[in-house]
Amino acid sequence: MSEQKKKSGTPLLDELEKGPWPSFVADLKKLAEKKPAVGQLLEQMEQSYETRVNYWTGTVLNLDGYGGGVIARYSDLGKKLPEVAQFHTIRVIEPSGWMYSTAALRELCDISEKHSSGILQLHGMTGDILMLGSDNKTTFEAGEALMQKGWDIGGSGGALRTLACCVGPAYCEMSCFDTLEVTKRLTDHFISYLHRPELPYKFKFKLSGCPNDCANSIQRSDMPIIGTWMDDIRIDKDEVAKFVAEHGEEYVVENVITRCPTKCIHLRKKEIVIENADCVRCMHCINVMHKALAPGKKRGVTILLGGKRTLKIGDTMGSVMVPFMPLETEEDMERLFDLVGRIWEFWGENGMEHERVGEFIERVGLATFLEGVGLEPDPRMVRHPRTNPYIKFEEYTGPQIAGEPKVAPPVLDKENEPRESI
Amino acid sequence: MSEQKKKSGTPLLDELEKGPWPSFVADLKKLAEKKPAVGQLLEQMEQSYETRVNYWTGTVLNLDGYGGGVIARYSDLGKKLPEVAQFHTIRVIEPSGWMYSTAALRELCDISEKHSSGILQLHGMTGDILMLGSDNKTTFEAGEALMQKGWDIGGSGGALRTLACCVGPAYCEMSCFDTLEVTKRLTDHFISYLHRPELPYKFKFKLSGCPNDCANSIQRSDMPIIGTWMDDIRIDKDEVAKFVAEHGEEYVVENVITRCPTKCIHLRKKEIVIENADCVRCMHCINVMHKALAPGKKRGVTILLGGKRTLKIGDTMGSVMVPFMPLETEEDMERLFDLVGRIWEFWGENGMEHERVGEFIERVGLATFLEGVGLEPDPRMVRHPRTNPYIKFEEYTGPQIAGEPKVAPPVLDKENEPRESI
Amino acid sequence: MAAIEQKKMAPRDQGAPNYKEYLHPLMVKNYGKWKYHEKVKPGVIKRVAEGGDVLWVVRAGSPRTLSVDKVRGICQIADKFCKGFLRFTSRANVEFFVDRLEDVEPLVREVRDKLGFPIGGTGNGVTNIVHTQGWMHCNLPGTDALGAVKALMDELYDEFTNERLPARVKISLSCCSINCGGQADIAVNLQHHHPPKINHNNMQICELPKVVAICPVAAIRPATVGSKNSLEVVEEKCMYCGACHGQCPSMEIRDPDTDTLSLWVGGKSANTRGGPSFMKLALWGLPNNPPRWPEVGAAVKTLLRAYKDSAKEYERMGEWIDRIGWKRFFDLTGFPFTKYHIDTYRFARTTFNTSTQVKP
Amino acid sequence: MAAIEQKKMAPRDQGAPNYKEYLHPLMVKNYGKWKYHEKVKPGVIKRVAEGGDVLWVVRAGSPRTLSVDKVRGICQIADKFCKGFLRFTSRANVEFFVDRLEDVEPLVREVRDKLGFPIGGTGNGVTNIVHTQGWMHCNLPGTDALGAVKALMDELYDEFTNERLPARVKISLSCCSINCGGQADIAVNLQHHHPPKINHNNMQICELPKVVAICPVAAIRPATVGSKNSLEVVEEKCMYCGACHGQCPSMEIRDPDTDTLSLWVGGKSANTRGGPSFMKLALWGLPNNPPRWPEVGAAVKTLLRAYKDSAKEYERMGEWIDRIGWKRFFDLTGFPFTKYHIDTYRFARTTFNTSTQVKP
Ligand code: SRM
Ligand code: SRM
Ligand code: SRM
Ligand code: SRM
Ligand code: SF4
Ligand code: SF4
Ligand code: SF4
Ligand code: SF4
Ligand code: SF4
Ligand code: SF4
Ligand code: SF4
Ligand code: SF4
Repeated sequence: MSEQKKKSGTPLLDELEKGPWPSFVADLKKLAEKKPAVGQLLEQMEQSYETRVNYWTGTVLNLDGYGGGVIARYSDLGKKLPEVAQFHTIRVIEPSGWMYSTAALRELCDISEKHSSGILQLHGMTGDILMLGSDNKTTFEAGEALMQKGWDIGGSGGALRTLACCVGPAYCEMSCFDTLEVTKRLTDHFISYLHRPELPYKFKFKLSGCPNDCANSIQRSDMPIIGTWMDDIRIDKDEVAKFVAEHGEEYVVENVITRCPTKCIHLRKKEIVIENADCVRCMHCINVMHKALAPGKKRGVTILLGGKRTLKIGDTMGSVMVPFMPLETEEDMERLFDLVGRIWEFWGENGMEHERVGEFIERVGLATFLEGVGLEPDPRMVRHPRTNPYIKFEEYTGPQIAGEPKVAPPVLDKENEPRESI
Repeated sequence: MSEQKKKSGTPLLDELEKGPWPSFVADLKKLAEKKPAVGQLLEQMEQSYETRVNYWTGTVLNLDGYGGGVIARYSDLGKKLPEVAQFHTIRVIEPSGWMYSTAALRELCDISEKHSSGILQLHGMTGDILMLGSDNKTTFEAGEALMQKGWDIGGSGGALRTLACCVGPAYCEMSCFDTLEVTKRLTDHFISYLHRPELPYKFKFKLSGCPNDCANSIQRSDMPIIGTWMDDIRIDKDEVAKFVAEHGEEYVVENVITRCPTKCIHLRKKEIVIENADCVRCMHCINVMHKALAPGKKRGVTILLGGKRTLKIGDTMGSVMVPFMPLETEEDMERLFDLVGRIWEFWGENGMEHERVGEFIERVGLATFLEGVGLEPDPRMVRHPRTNPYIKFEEYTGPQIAGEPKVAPPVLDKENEPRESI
Repeated sequence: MAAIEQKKMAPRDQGAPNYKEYLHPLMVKNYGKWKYHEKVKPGVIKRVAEGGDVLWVVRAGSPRTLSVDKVRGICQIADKFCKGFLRFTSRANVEFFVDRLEDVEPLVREVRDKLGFPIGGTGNGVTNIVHTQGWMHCNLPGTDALGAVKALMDELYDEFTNERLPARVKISLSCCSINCGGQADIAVNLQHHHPPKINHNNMQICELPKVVAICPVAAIRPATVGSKNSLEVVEEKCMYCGACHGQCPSMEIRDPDTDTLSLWVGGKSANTRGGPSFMKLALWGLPNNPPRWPEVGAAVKTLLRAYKDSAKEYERMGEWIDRIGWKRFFDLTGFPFTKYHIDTYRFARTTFNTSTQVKP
Repeated sequence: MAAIEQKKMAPRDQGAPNYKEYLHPLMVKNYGKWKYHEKVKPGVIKRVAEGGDVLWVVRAGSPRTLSVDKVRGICQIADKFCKGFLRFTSRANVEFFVDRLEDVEPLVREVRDKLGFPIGGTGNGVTNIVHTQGWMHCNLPGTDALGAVKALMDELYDEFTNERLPARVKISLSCCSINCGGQADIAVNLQHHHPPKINHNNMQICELPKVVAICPVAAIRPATVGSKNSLEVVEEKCMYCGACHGQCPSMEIRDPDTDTLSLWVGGKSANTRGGPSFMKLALWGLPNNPPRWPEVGAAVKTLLRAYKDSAKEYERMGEWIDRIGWKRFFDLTGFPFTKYHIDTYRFARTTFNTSTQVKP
């Protein structure tokens, strides 16, 4: 494809070379000079821009022995654009916190340039390094090259997905646990589930070091693990005094005191007083007065379950399964592994195909789910107890999984004693 | 029945003569001395206390030409206790705000004593005067006597129910409209619907003079009508100063400022400042500082729809239909009558038997309901817009009533254009 | 059913009584022109009109179910002190209107001595319990509302005559889970433990389609039992709402052996602060124990004690719990949190805690 | 589908890369011992460790889709100023680590000049838009996420390089209503206007049972079309979720003639204050208008202007709207409130305003 043709060939996309924000079109047009597939990719996109029709058809391509991690695409325009007839994406597990040495990044670049189209997406929404543009043959070459350098492939289908976590202790003072380390430990421990589709459907972990949830775990992962603390918020009185002096009391009342969701923080005689038993660890006061206030020292995580987006039943967010547990020692990690194992077992046995764990919980009921995975009901798992009297007491009906009662109710169809009647 | 027998006959009930709270048992035992039916009523109750079984069977008894207002009961123990074999309750429409002259009350007593058991309940949960204990014959005598004195009978079955309202302008300074008068006007205007079952199911109005909702309208009536205002909260600066001096600034911050649901009230330089555009008229600040603050002067009502209790679909509360309208002039009343008429027509035509209006709205959808009754959608009708993308656009599907689409979708089963494919 | 004897009467749509005739003269004069009120003491509120008129309103607790003689006793007092006018509140209390301060105490004394009614029910205390028919009149009750309320008010008497709680406490008590008593800060309600039992012998065939239609979860279907047309309940669908029982007495949902009483907390009608809210299950399994239901009294008192100790001023029951969290609520009251507290009904997901907002 | 060529490789479960090798030396030293941070200017945050070490973190906006040469350009800068270490954020921005203050400005200049990346994305501004594959790679898109984001970030460039909004604004843009982009303060999403059209010719019979099973409202049923086994959609049940389309390409839910874009507002992950919240529909019917989607840019700017003018400090988008109320939101933005904004899905009732809490 000649320079000439490429230029005139994508007039619509060319519009995206304008403007101050860095242009992927400009970048890829340059790349197209050495990678013809990229030129044809832009041509196909140009046609989509004209017709508002998409030209990719999806299918499944497994890296042998891994079961997933490749998103395979065939072009509907493959006859016209043979270079993109097959144009797959490899999902590569990223380092915790998206931390890199330049050496590592350059390694990825080399592999991408050699075995693929030379396009990287840093990073996919799940967190992976996305390597776009290999065909049925080069996908395996790229995979092999990656693995030889110690990289590993991410998940797809009914499998665990690549984990993601916030920067945590690497530079953030809010962090209440070691997000980077736990992410790596979980990945390595469950790596087989990441590669082989053994679950009813996809399962994502995301880890945030504190309730600010910079990893978006609560709405974008099946198991959000979020740092928190259980003792008192630490207060630096001098810094409080400085803050109050600088901003004034009214500012503090209107921006800190009144914003506390449980009204448990007070400004009394220019000092901050917190009723820690009522504090829900929302982070607001700490965020605003971050030099004066800090999370407590008794730290750990809250574990939730069931976040996902819209498909089928509308968005769900993760909801509390373990209100608080420490996550520091080897035993803590074992407890976490064990919990995950129990959840996958129960969901695995009773979940339907394509049923995310949040959908499953909703179908069988939270209480039944807790019983199934061996967790004690805790009022912190719910906003509030039920508002309706429709309780299925088990003496008579048995717990239900998938709509079937375990125990036949002994009272059904029992005859009343005849009553005296006029 | 002898004194002797009565005493020993109700040992369980007798336990309820003890204790400081006035005892209905003691009162009724006295009444039983002149009203044998009351003695047998207590005997039947005694048996229920022993067995925890109820002995009333319900049926329908209509006052001719009225269609409702009598709750008929037959005793399962009628052979043993013939005096209560038939033991009906007449629902009598109470005066607005449960206001009485002693003359009026005495009239009721006389009728009850003469034609019924002499038991009055002041008042039933819906608001009626309940006259208990007439039989198939005396029910009609009592009804006739009541009507001759100008009283009227309440509702039952698929009919409008007796209205109820708070004391309002009669003594309460919070009142934003004339609850007593509107209650009477609505009753009189729709009196035919109160007497004749022409609706899919029961329909209740309750009216409260302000958002404190002392009539419990929002959760216990199909159409709550609640007073409110749209201009600024009135502030009496001297009384504010007094309150702040008396209680201290911290008290004001912790009990008024931080309790405001929209954080729109401030204490600035010891003065109360309210951002009225953000105020949701929740009454809290006014209630606490009721000498210093008062509802504004541009007054009217918010009209809601759909409150009821648990049966079938769990509790529902009324939800906003008319965010604000004045309710003072004759034209305002006509607008209200008209709105009620439109609602009853649409619900009447499309509602199922035994379907309360709140259940109906939920089944057909709020937007469809609004269209059916001719109300414009207003964001104040909802807490927030939808969180899911599942919109049924009408160009293709038509609005739905009772699950049936009005318009056949033109795109269904349309064939795609064949696409170029590898 | 026995044939019903009827007497022909002409239809008259007379409408509501004319409340205007029943207003105290000071109310007529100051209608809509009241300026402020002041608490004199529990049960006595002073109301001041814009023009300066003063009306004292004295509130007395009533058992609601009254003999005509008791009502006449009330009238006597109103005639003596109130120019013959009085009212009842939305919670069945009686209110007397006094336009001279010196009449307040004598009136209070007569109400206490002659009627035996306590003075109170105002402000931040427990006011009268609203309740339902129970075994006195309804066809559906599993317990007796009247007796249970009497027993409970005996226990709470001092909270009625005092204003020493953090905020108003409204209690309701209902005799079946239909709950004619409504939402309240504390509600006592009957709880069923299993689906309706069907009395196939009594089944009235004519009503079958209606009964089938009323079930919100389509759990009822026609069946042949013995040789008779009858119904059966699909157990795993039924959620014990009792709608069928209201429609057909042979669908018996009550059970004297297994029915218990439940305590619900945090219902609220007022639009104050967070607005109206539904009540939530606090405790189930209280025995239905006439004649004095001591377990109910004990539980309510436990609850009120925790509330009194830990709530802030102006915090209604539900708001208090919202602040301290349900975990501490269960810790403070000692009520067990069980799996049955977790919602299983159609909006269950919306009750999940989808945040890390938890407390120790 | 074409046969897939495969090369046999041994299964290796290598696991995640070792992040420890990729940490800047100051991070290794002060791991978990950071004390506080300070904003230097938009895009530059100073991080101070308990022991006193200081690390400057410089954030640059990236288009996420990068040629290997662009990535190598990033590496060059990191080698020069950052001891060879860098990271990406959860929103695809690049972060450079500098341990000497005097290196900050030269680094900033090189990022701007050599990479063309803007510095910013921190604090109370608009940070990078998270987005999805669009016409570049997915099989389901109705629009192009990459181009729409580029066009939109051009419009919002000054909000990225400044911190002048009331709070952080997170935007996401997704190419189908599955929305891999997730909840955000502002989300742009494709909106379908009708149920799937079925391409009976392409229908792969083998997948029929799976497609029938996946529909959450049981709207799909087998049908014979012409002489072929196929499916049909029960129109009044279908709610356009698109799950069937993901399962079977012949259930075409997209439609270039009728699909539009919608604007959603108020999504939030952070547990701050009211906690996480779902985003809500603000505006539907924006044309899907490549290559620059000007209507989307205009609408987002209108929204941001209203937010900037009227929100208080620390009020995220959804919290601002909660305070001013949705009515004022629609008034201020000029977006129409239509009946389609009213929820019709399974929790619709929980969205009704069951209070008198309304604003003028
Ligand atoms: C590539 C990526 C978007 C991006 O450009 O970054 C993506 C792309 C696709 N997503 Fe996604 N999702 C991606 C992150 C997400 C996220 C965000 C996240 O993980 O944080 C979500 C929302 C959270 C969640 O898990 O629900 C997400 C929710 C979905 C869903 C909806 C699931 C649901 O139950 O609601 C589907 C459809 C499905 O699972 O059936 C889906 C399906 C897809 C598929 C596989 C389409 C399909 O079904 O064939 C897309 C492949 C595109 C391609 O050609 O590569 N994708 N998807 C993200 C994965 C890259 C990575 O591995 O890093
Ligand atoms: C008498 C009274 C209780 C009391 O002791 O005060 C009462 C008693 C009955 N109620 Fe009620 N309800 C009474 C106020 C209420 C209220 C409260 C209110 O109106 O403010 C409610 C809750 C609000 C509501 O309307 O939902 C109420 C909700 C019900 C329901 C449940 C309706 C629902 O859809 O959830 C039923 C059952 C039904 O309608 O099928 C019901 C049915 C009944 C029946 C008619 C039982 C039946 O279906 O046969 C009871 C007749 C008892 C009797 O023998 O008199 N009653 N009922 C109240 C009426 C007296 C009056 O007219 O003043
Ligand atoms: C007399 C009565 C109206 C009537 O027409 O009968 C009434 C009268 C007053 N109410 Fe009420 N309320 C009355 C039932 C109610 C109810 C309904 C109920 O109890 O069933 C409610 C709603 C309850 C709920 O939310 O579930 C009610 C919620 C309020 C509130 C809001 C409290 C809150 O903060 O949530 C106030 C404001 C306050 O307390 O300052 C209030 C305030 C008042 C004031 C102070 C209004 C005023 O300025 O005069 C009146 C004197 C109250 C007192 O007891 O101290 N009244 N009030 C009712 C007395 C019932 C009784 O005998 O105890
Ligand atoms: C670098 C990053 C973490 C990472 O591992 O990559 C990060 C880093 C910080 N976040 Fe964040 N957040 C990051 C994504 C997020 C996200 C997720 C997202 O954007 O998709 C969220 C949740 C968004 C939501 O709620 O939907 C997030 C919600 C917060 C909040 C809570 C804001 C709030 O009030 O609701 C804070 C606290 C604050 O603003 O004071 C916060 C605060 C911070 C602080 C100040 C924490 C600290 O003490 O160092 C960090 C510097 C932020 C800055 O930009 O000024 N960060 N932060 C992410 C930068 C993304 C970017 O390039 O723009
Ligand atoms: S989630 Fe908390 S610990 Fe992690 S980066 Fe954000 S603020 Fe820091
Ligand atoms: S962290 Fe949140 S809940 Fe706790 S005191 Fe601070 S603002 Fe209040
Ligand atoms: S609802 Fe308002 S107007 Fe009516 S009595 Fe209560 S406080 Fe007064
Ligand atoms: S009435 Fe309520 S919302 Fe309005 S200012 Fe007072 S406390 Fe705030
Ligand atoms: S609560 Fe139930 S049993 Fe009691 S009066 Fe109402 S309908 Fe009858
Ligand atoms: S109790 Fe309710 S759910 Fe059960 S069969 Fe009867 S009507 Fe249906
Ligand atoms: S949002 Fe939809 S079209 Fe876009 S990448 Fe995700 S699944 Fe594909
Ligand atoms: S779009 Fe969703 S609801 Fe409609 S047929 Fe497909 S799967 Fe079913």
